[in-house]
Amino acid sequence: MGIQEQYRSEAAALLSSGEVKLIIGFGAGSTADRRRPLFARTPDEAQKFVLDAACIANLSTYLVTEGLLSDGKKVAVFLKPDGIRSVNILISEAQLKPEQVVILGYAIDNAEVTPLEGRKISDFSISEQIRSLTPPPHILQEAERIEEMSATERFEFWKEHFAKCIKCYACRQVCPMCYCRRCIVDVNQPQWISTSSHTLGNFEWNLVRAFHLAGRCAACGACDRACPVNIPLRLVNYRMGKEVSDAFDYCAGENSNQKPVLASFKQDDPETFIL
Amino acid sequence: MSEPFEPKIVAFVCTYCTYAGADLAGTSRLKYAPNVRIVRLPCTGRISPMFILKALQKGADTVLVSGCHPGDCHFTAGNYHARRRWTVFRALLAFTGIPEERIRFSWVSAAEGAKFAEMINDITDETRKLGPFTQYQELQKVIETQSSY
Amino acid sequence: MAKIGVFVCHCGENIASKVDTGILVKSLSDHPGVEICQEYKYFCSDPGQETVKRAIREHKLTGVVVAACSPRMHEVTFRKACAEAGLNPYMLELANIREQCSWVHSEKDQATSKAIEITRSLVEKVKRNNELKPISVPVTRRALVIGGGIAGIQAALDIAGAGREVVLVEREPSIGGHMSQLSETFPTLDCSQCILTPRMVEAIQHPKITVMTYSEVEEVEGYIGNFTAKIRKKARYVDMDKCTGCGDCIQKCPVKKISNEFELGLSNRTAIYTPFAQAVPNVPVIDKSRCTYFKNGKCKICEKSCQIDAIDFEQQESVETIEFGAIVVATGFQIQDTSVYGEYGYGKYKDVITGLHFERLASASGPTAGKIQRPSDGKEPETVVFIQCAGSRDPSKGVKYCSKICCMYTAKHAMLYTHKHHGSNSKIFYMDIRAAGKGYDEFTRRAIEEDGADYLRGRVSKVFEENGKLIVRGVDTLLGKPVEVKADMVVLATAMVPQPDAKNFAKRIGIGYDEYGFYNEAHLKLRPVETAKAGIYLCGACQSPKDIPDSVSQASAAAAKVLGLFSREQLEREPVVAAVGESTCAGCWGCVYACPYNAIEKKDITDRNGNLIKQVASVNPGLCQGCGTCVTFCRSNSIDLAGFTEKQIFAEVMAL
Amino acid sequence: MTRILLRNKLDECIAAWQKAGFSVLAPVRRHEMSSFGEVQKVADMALDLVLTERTIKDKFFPQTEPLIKYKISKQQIDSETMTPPDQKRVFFGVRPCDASGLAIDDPLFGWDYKDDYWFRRRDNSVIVTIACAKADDFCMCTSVKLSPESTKGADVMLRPLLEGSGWQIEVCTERGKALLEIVSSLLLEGNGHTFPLPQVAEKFDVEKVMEWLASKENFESQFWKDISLRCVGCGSCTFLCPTCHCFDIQDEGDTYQGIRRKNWDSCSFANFTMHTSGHNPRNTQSTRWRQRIMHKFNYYRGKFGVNSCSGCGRCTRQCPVDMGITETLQAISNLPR
Repeated sequence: MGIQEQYRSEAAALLSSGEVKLIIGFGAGSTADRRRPLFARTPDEAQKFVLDAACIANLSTYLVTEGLLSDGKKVAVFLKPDGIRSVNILISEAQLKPEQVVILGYAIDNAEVTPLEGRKISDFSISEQIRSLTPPPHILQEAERIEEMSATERFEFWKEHFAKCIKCYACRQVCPMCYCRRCIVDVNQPQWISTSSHTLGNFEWNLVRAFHLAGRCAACGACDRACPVNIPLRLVNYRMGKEVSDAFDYCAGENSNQKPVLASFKQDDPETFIL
Repeated sequence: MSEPFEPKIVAFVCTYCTYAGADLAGTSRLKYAPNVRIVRLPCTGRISPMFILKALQKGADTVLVSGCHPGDCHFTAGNYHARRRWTVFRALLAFTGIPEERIRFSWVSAAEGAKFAEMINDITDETRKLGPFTQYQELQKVIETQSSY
Repeated sequence: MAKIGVFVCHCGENIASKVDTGILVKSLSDHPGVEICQEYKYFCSDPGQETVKRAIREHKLTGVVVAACSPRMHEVTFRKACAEAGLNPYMLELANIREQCSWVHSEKDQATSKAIEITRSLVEKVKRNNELKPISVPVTRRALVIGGGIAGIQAALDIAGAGREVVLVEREPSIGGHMSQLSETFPTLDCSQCILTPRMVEAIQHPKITVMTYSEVEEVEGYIGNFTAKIRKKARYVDMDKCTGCGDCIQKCPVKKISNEFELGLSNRTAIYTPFAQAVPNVPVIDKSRCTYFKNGKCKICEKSCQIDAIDFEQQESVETIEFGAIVVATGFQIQDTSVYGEYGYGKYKDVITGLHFERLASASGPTAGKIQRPSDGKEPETVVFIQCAGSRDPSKGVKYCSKICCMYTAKHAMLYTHKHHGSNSKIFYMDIRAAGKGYDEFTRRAIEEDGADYLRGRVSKVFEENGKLIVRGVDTLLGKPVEVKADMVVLATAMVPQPDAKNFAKRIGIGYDEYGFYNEAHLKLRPVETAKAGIYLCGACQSPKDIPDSVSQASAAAAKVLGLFSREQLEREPVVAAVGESTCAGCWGCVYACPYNAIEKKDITDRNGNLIKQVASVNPGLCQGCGTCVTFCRSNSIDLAGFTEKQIFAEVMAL
Repeated sequence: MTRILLRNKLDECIAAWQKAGFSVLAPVRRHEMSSFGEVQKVADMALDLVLTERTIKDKFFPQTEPLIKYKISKQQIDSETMTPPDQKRVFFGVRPCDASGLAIDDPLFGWDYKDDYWFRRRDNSVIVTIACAKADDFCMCTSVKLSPESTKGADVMLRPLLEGSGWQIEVCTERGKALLEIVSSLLLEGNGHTFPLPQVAEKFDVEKVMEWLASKENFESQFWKDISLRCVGCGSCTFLCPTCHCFDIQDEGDTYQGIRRKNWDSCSFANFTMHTSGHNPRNTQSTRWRQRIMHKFNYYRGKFGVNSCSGCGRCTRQCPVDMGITETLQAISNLPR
């Protein structure tokens, strides 16, 4: 039995036993190479689940849908290690209760899908794995290329990219960590971030989002894929992750009881730049 | 020729240390460059990255953020939190091409009036050399021409 | 619509000489929302304040900006003036155009345009100020005094004398502190024990004072009026209620050769001991590390010798949690370890001692019953050399500061020595004599003129032994010649330093300290006994080196502060506190972690049937100190800080 | 006799148009994004794309547009109205769906008040459409009764020649005719074999959809909840749509001056209908998605007699969760009657 069939039947069993009220997984998309999020509430619907190497989205973002878990019932979700990492962060930020999340874990290695052992979040120890995680070479190379630029060149690089931004907020909406009931960009008293999508307003928005994700990003790449104007958001997020790791030895989502990196400190934190 | 460039420096400081240090520079009648505008906050912990961005938008050529030395925070830990935020925010600004010399951080205690005066002079001189930070301020103008097209 | 009044102060010539106040007034008069803009020579003067008040009433002002000195100077003055004129005192901002403008800039036009910008941006801020009301918090009218030396005892007595409860905590087995080690005291030569012991007894017998000796303050939580302290009572192994202090156990204890800390090793004590004869309480403790029973499980001679069964080997240490409204820190000092001065031979030669040793030798209750004898051979020294500033005022090896008491006690030592041993010879190496204080200079003169103390101005380079004599080699800078003195004993006037654990303790209770570890007062001149943490006060040598009169007066001052606080059941606090916007709070608890005061709690939001909808952060205004760290953390901008709101700061920046 | 524009004459055409005061915009791919941008020569163009990621709507109704500049003083507020420059423009290589989008939006910007910002640009622009030679899985013009060679909104329609050497010209409007006059000497007379049109399957029956939407009982149908479950509520479909036109007016400035701007807004956003009171009449994503569909295929038609969709398929093509108009309308037309 292939992994897809195995997971379909497990999903069906979870639903028919009443253990979970809903399963969030993948279904066939509008074209042959697309997969789309699929919500199953009955064992029959679970037969539509697809699980293959095209299932790359981080479905944990749906777990923070307002009201979804307020009845205390359980929800199962198909997650790759980056999704599990997101769930760890969400639990440590009190947005999820671990007992309400059943994980149907899988990993994709070289277009091969393999199952991950475990159902509860505590079953997955991903700390070592994500600490040793290196981003794909193209991201590393691109980030390196940017670091080597002069400040002016870097500024021009980002100016061109941020100029494209149309403030559709797809990056925010697909991000599991963007669970705020009200985003800072929607605060108009005072209007810290210009509403207008001129380059300045776009700069402000993208900088603030990157800052708000610093030490919280699970590196799932959802924002980057979602961006309809192809801003390389992966690069900023990668750089922020590297910073908290280098400066504070912090790796977001290692486990589900971390203190937020920017709400804690050590007296001997590095401070090379302070006069 | 246009007028010589006078840098605009906006400083966000905590009231217990750096603001008091600036006061001490005053009571000691130390002279320093008149280019700095001080915004007083209770603690460095209160200084949000947003303030820095808005100051840049308003034409600051350099932004200074300053507070109590580690261990000396009136609120015991505000400056430790601030230090982490600055570390991250500074890395972000650097990565997006906002030069590190444009955003300065310092610890200035209530007793360091001389350090404050000296630092303002240094920053003013260095900013004068860097020139105006029009790159950022002009981001608004760019779109005016784009969009009116 | 905002109606802002702007008042430009000349501060005599202080501002007006560098800022063109006429231009400033004209510019601000044209600023949107400014109803009236006036200038005056001294707005802080009575007529000046009257002008402000009149303008508030006549123009129905909604906000006031006084362009004058630092808010740290006159914010309170003008807040009061606003309140008197019927305007909420928090509708005021001070534009600092003196300390941060006129005093620091030389070019008038630059200073003027800076003053205009500073003032305008504060006009924009004040437009967005909110009316704030002081926060009332209840006050627990019980004081904690930490440290049972003379300062702590005095503070406790003064507070208790006014009818308020006090808990006096001392970590040693007896109260008394360093003063109990002294022989006589300058400048009156009162016997130290004679004047201290009655105070000690008064303290332990006072119905309002609970003395907790052999106890340490572990942790302090809370805030002014509402502290909670955890106090660890170490096990004494002697029942304090039963013990009569007869001393039989001490007599019988077989472990007799323990170096006596109180006597600085000049004599020995037993494993069960009281630190000194006049100890208060007069109840011995068992030194667990040295007691044969605790080491080998056998002995218990003390238990057998005690006729009232006061010995209790099973006693456990305990932690008491007590609520207080105020705390007085009187943790005292230590003397510096003089072994850094190898050249003086301390530690190498037995007869090189510290001033404190000398006190013990001179003390009638000391190991020699008041006879000055050499520790090495018990002989009376003929010549004693006193070396002042053996640590103080020495940035290279010792401490930078002056320890303040050494000039006086050295003179006293020379004097006592002459009184006890006629025909003796005391030589004092000094840098200069600092004898400011009532009767102090007269005292040192007496030492020189009547008691023959020989003062040599200069430093000692070396002390070494030769033929049973201590050779003190130094220089007499007045004569400009090297000198060598053959001495029988050398007394070092060592520096006073903070307690070794002073910094850690400060962190635990949340007060500040200087580079040495002496505790920081809120203002050196104007608030010398308050700390920056409201409700915690200082007295004695934990703040800086002090003599007895200074320690005692500071103790009384701290007591007065405590009593002032205790004069009301409710305390009014600055309303600069944070508040959470519950509708947008996502309950991530980042602010809870970030808050240095644990002032943020989790609050349930329920529907009208009591079902939990969500949990949000909620600030306890009694605990919040108003730092604003939580505001900056909050990603959804759901917390704001009164007095420094996001809107206010935004407006301030956007007006620059 | 029709005329032909040869690819190797296009550079000269561009130069001629520029000389006549036009700037020339065409599909370009810059900074990892395709859109319409100014070009100097044919080599700058990306004519092979099925569609640019951004629409030409942006060039008529930009994402943010300054309306008024103002200065605040104590006595008064001085304001100055800002208008776009009267720059003449040629849009070369527009796809029929994008050109149709402009025509669909024209009545909206002109029915009660003629929006100067839109029409000043419209009147100064000449749209040169190129019929599609290829389509992708998301194209759906035929479903909304348009086609890969629709001339709606076009001033000139070009059909690619089979051998790739150029295009056969169809003049659609007087404005188009005038544009070609400028380059008439560069055009050939003749008839070529044009590239066959791509097959774009009809994905739904728009008549059936409109009928279902018009029925009041369907407004509260469970259908809306089910179909919009995975919508994350971003605005990418609306902002990439050639016909979506919602906007918001915002003042941006400091204490002393500022600019009043017209900014894109999206019915997908939770805040779109948020009242000051805190009440939000469309407080779930399903009601927002319903609004989008209803607006396009019911309300707009009721007011202007045309559906507000030109079938470009960008909403699905760019959706981060693979939603879009096609899926919804397909589902509606497949509902059992």
